[in-house]
Amino acid sequence: MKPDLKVDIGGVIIKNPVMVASGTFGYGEEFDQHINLNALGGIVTKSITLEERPGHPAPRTCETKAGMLNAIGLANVGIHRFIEEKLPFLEKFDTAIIVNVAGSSVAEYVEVCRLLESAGRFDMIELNVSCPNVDKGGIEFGTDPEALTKIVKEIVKATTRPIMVKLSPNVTSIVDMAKAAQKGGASSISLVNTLVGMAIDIRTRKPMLSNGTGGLSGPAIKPVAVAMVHKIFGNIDIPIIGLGGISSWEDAIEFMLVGATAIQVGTANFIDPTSSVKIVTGLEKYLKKNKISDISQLVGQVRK
Amino acid sequence: MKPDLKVDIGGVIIKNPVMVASGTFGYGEEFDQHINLNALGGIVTKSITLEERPGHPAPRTCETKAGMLNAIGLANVGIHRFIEEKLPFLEKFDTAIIVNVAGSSVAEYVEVCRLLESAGRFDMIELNVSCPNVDKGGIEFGTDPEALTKIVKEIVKATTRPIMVKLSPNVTSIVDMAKAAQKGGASSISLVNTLVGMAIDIRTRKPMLSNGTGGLSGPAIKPVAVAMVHKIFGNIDIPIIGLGGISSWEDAIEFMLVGATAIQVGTANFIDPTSSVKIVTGLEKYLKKNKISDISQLVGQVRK
Amino acid sequence: MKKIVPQLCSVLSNRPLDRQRQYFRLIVENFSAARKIVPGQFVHIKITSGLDPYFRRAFSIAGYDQKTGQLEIIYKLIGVGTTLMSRMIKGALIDIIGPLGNQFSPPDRRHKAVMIAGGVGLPPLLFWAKRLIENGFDKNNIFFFYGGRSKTDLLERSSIKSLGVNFIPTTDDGSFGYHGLVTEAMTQRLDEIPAKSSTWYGCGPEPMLAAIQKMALEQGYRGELSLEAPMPCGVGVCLGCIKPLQNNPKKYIRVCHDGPVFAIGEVII
Amino acid sequence: MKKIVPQLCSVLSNRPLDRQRQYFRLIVENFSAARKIVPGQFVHIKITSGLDPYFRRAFSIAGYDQKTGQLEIIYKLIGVGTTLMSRMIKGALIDIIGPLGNQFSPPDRRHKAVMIAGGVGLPPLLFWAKRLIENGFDKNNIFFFYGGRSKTDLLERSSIKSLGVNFIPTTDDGSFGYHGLVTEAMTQRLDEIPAKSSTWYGCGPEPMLAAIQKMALEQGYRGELSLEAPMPCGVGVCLGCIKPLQNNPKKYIRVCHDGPVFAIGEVII
Ligand SMILES: Cc1cc2nc3c(=O)[nH]c(=O)nc-3n(C[C@H](O)[C@H](O)[C@H](O)COP(=O)(O)OP(=O)(O)OC[C@H]3O[C@@H](n4cnc5c(N)ncnc54)[C@H](O)[C@@H]3O)c2cc1C
Ligand SMILES: Cc1cc2nc3c(=O)[nH]c(=O)nc-3n(C[C@H](O)[C@H](O)[C@H](O)COP(=O)(O)OP(=O)(O)OC[C@H]3O[C@@H](n4cnc5c(N)ncnc54)[C@H](O)[C@@H]3O)c2cc1C
Ligand SMILES: Cc1cc2nc3c(=O)[nH]c(=O)nc-3n(C[C@H](O)[C@H](O)[C@H](O)COP(=O)(O)O)c2cc1C
Ligand SMILES: Cc1cc2nc3c(=O)[nH]c(=O)nc-3n(C[C@H](O)[C@H](O)[C@H](O)COP(=O)(O)O)c2cc1C
Ligand code: FES
Ligand code: FES
Repeated sequence: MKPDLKVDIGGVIIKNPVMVASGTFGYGEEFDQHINLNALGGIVTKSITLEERPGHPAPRTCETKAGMLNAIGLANVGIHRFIEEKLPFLEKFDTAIIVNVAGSSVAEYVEVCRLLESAGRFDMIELNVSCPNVDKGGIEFGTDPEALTKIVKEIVKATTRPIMVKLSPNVTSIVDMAKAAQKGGASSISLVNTLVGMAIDIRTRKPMLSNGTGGLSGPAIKPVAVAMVHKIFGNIDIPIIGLGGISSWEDAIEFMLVGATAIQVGTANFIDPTSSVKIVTGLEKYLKKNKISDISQLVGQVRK
Repeated sequence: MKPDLKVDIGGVIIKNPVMVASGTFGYGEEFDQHINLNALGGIVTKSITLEERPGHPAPRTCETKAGMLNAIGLANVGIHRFIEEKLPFLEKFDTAIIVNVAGSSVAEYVEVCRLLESAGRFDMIELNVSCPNVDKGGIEFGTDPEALTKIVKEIVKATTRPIMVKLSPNVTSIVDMAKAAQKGGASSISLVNTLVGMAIDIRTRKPMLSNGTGGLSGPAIKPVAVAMVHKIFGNIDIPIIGLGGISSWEDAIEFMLVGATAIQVGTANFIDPTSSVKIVTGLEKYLKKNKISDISQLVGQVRK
Repeated sequence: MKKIVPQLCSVLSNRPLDRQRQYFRLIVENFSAARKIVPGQFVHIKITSGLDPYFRRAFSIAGYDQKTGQLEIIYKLIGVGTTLMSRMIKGALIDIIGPLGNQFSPPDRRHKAVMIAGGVGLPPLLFWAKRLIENGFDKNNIFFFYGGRSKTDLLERSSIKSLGVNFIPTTDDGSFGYHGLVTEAMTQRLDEIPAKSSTWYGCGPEPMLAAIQKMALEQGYRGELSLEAPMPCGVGVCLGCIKPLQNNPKKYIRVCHDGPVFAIGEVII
Repeated sequence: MKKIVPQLCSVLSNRPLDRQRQYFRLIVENFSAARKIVPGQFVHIKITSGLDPYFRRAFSIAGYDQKTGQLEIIYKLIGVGTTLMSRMIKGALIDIIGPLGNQFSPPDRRHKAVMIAGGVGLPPLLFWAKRLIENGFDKNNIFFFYGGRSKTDLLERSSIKSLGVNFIPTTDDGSFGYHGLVTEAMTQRLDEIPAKSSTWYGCGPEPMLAAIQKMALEQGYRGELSLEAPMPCGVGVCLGCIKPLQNNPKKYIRVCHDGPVFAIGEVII
């Protein structure tokens, strides 16, 4: 019997719980030559803002122990070029398309969502309210529960698509943030975005990133992300999408056991472009081997 | 010319900026057979509470990618046995002794400090207001600025020794916490304690730690710690002691460049018991090679 | 007093002991012991110079030659660390700290010394039996029970045999020696090793050690067991490798520093 | 279309090219190319199966034999990754993804092809010169400038010589060939390679490429330069390996996906 890998993310049924994370998969085009995009549960695009942005100057990435720092600075093609040039490519695939939206003001977020509304086929919006690498916007919404509820409310009004709110781990109480997102009308929560981090080149005495600080991602942060998903689970009624350092199907199961309905693969795409599809295959094998008919049976099943 | 490695930590001059971190060096006894304790700038003891505590049951540590989780749960001999059995050993060495104090209530903290006051020779108190592994106490003081100011004030009254306040990284604004500690009368700030983290054994579906969550430490968290020291520097007038993943003299310099006056070596003691003394030697060589006469000249010297 | 510090030793040989390449013997050169090396102690090994895996790995010392500095361990492939270790070639450098931990205490001269090894728990007991014989202990008074799942899991059979001790191999599947558990084999021969004149020494998987401890306590045997626990530091400071005390389960001892050898009945296994 | 996925290839040989063991040639077997391999492309290598180092490392393809699947790279020891790579022995498995990136564009048949290599920038240009000759390009019209600090930094001198091209080696310390920088040597021979009938191809350290680009733009030469940048992904998605465009410094291109080969004057070096 073929196990059922489908999961329901706030009303959108995706064929398996494996998505690829924003900023680690471009707009999907490049990966077409490395993997079968149809094998994925969902593709989250690089964050889209109203205008095209070049992002920060180089160097804007750096290797760390079991992870990396980035301060790309929301480099993206802008919503107009996205709709014209990028979305048509993505639409062709049999996988959920989640457009990640970012901005420097509530008005910008709303405008991007409004413009998307009449664009082609896509299934969800992921709100990046947690990018640590831009001066204005992003991180405020991601650290203040009231600001978060407010922006989510505004965006819910501007779109018919379900909203997945992506939380920042750089907060004292992740539960408050998750509740605030739910209160605003989020259909699901994804976490974590990157941890604020920094590295210095001691020879030049300069930061390794042009921006000074950046966002830490990769296997190094996995325990932090697992703890946060665990903490939120049971405190909200909407599905949780877990991410942070996931590189294998075992990692994916770890997140599901603590409460994630689905997961996203981020930095691991850089190390092995086939990791996301390997995770899909691994999950399927695991379910078969353990005679689990429906993957949702794993969600939150960690024992005390 | 021999470079000057001495640094001033809120009135206490230590012979070099390398201390060993609480909970990673016991009470110094075991390391006597591995290194020359006199080579260290300072030894921070395992957290001491009023009563002896066994800590959490096993398993209470687990390996992660470039780091580890622990939920030891403040296992310690209690202040009375510490004063009778452990302090006399430490006093003999020509290195600063920093007694790390923890508790479940303001009263417990105060009582431990009061008992210490008339005990033998020691140089500073480090306040552990940030242990993520105990139910009561610790973490509240470490996440609420007002509670932190209050407890520091109470302890300043109970002791003549300078107070180093050890901050938790699990907060939205580390600057607010540092300012709160200074306001309470702290002589210095040390950071970071561990990040809250969790790992699951997918075969047993149980957490890897008996306590569920634990504290993440080691090289994995270094970028987070560096970013926090960098953020605080310039916002307070008291010295910063940086720690989190330091394993080499290069790491130590990285922390000093972003604003640490001194550093602590934690988890690295487990991987190589000689790491702390190797860092002292490495710093000395670096200063000589770069003709820096006084190590304090490095502090905060990162270029933009 | 010489400090016990990590040493970079070069691999002299690192060869599989069985066809399935499940077990290996590693011999390194030029290990200079800051303390006299005695059976029961272990070394803590950093297998790669990088951070993956991050922790050191503990292995019982299987033998040491003071003169040549040759140190020997016998290990089983378990996970990432031992797999990487098995790939080390002659001349490769490996970072070793030791000797760490305590040691077996000698039996009464007139006692029977009963070694009870399971699987890869063999090395410290083989080292111990050899040392006892070197020290003049009568080999006829040494009983060597050694259990494994199958014949291929029983390592160093010829070394044990050549000691001239009473060798009682057992296998779960009956492919070699006594067919059954090592504790079952012991039950059958208890008359040869009376409680009042025998000292037991056990090392092996936890369930086996738990069974031995139970049996010993019930029947009044004394002796020592060498335990394992994940060891972040191996030097007594992280408080990670704990076991609860039998007479006070709220008190913990450290396997690395207070052990790894404990009196039968001392800790809860 | 075949997907470009990581392949575990076994090391056929991995030998130092100089006495100081600074430079190595790695040849792996059974690399199956999902695309035709052309000079200018690179492979992205995961040197250990663990996470330290975490990123892959990029290396120009120095040669490839379609039939045997033998893939060759030439590398210099720089840091942790290349040091670990230099320790790989015959038979070891190494994880390679490629071919990635674009390629050099052929020169006009009547042009002089001017290779300008610095240090370990040699491999793609040597591969390119060989390929041009294979494709019938007149070897007498190939100029091969190759600069290094010292004689020992000039690799594969006999391979270059045996191509029969005009070989102009240079060293900073004068220990071999022209005494001076490669750009200085070029200045002296510009009459042999007139701007209107020459195509330049450069690969080497950034300062050298910057100097070549400046010289070319000033004197009206056209051609291509192969660039380097730290590459987290190598496949065009992380946006980490960027360079600003010369005609719009606020716009960035990706070295891994839009390059590594760029027209002279396209990007700011
Ligand atoms: C005092 C002592 C002596 C030992 N002597 C030997 C010996 O002589 N020969 C031998 O083959 N093995 C011995 N072991 C067990 C050996 O340490 C483990 O098999 C080894 O750590 C497994 O590492 P790995 O990376 O291959 O496995 P992984 O499963 O990948 O290791 C994951 C984690 O679990 C820990 N771990 C896994 N199994 C054990 C275990 N049984 N005991 C302690 N920690 C474990 C590892 O140290 C690591 O932190 C001894 C252990 C101790 C504590
Ligand atoms: C397209 C391309 C082709 C290359 N071809 C070759 C080649 O044929 N032979 C060769 O010897 N080298 C080549 N390099 C450079 C090679 O990638 C680096 O020398 C190597 O990454 C150094 O790794 P390390 O771990 O030894 O050094 P470390 O200094 O420890 O590496 C630290 C970090 O810096 C990055 N880094 C360091 N130097 C470079 C560099 N020059 N370019 C890009 N990233 C760097 C590493 O990838 C890593 O992320 C090429 C680079 C690129 C981008
Ligand atoms: C290079 C890079 C770029 C990223 N860009 C974005 C982005 O544009 N929007 C966003 O919401 N998250 C972005 N992220 C965060 C990831 O989507 C993800 O939340 C984070 O990296 C943690 O997951 P991981 O450890 O699996 O990578 C980026 C991460 C990386 C490494
Ligand atoms: C096993 C273990 C036990 C610890 N116990 C304490 C403690 O008792 N009190 C305390 O303030 N910090 C304790 N810490 C935190 C360390 O002192 C340090 O803040 C943290 O590990 C980060 O530094 P590192 O990455 O260098 O280890 C402990 C850390 C570890 C790994
Ligand atoms: S392993 Fe750290 S105390 Fe035993
Ligand atoms: S290395 Fe990621 S885009 Fe080039």
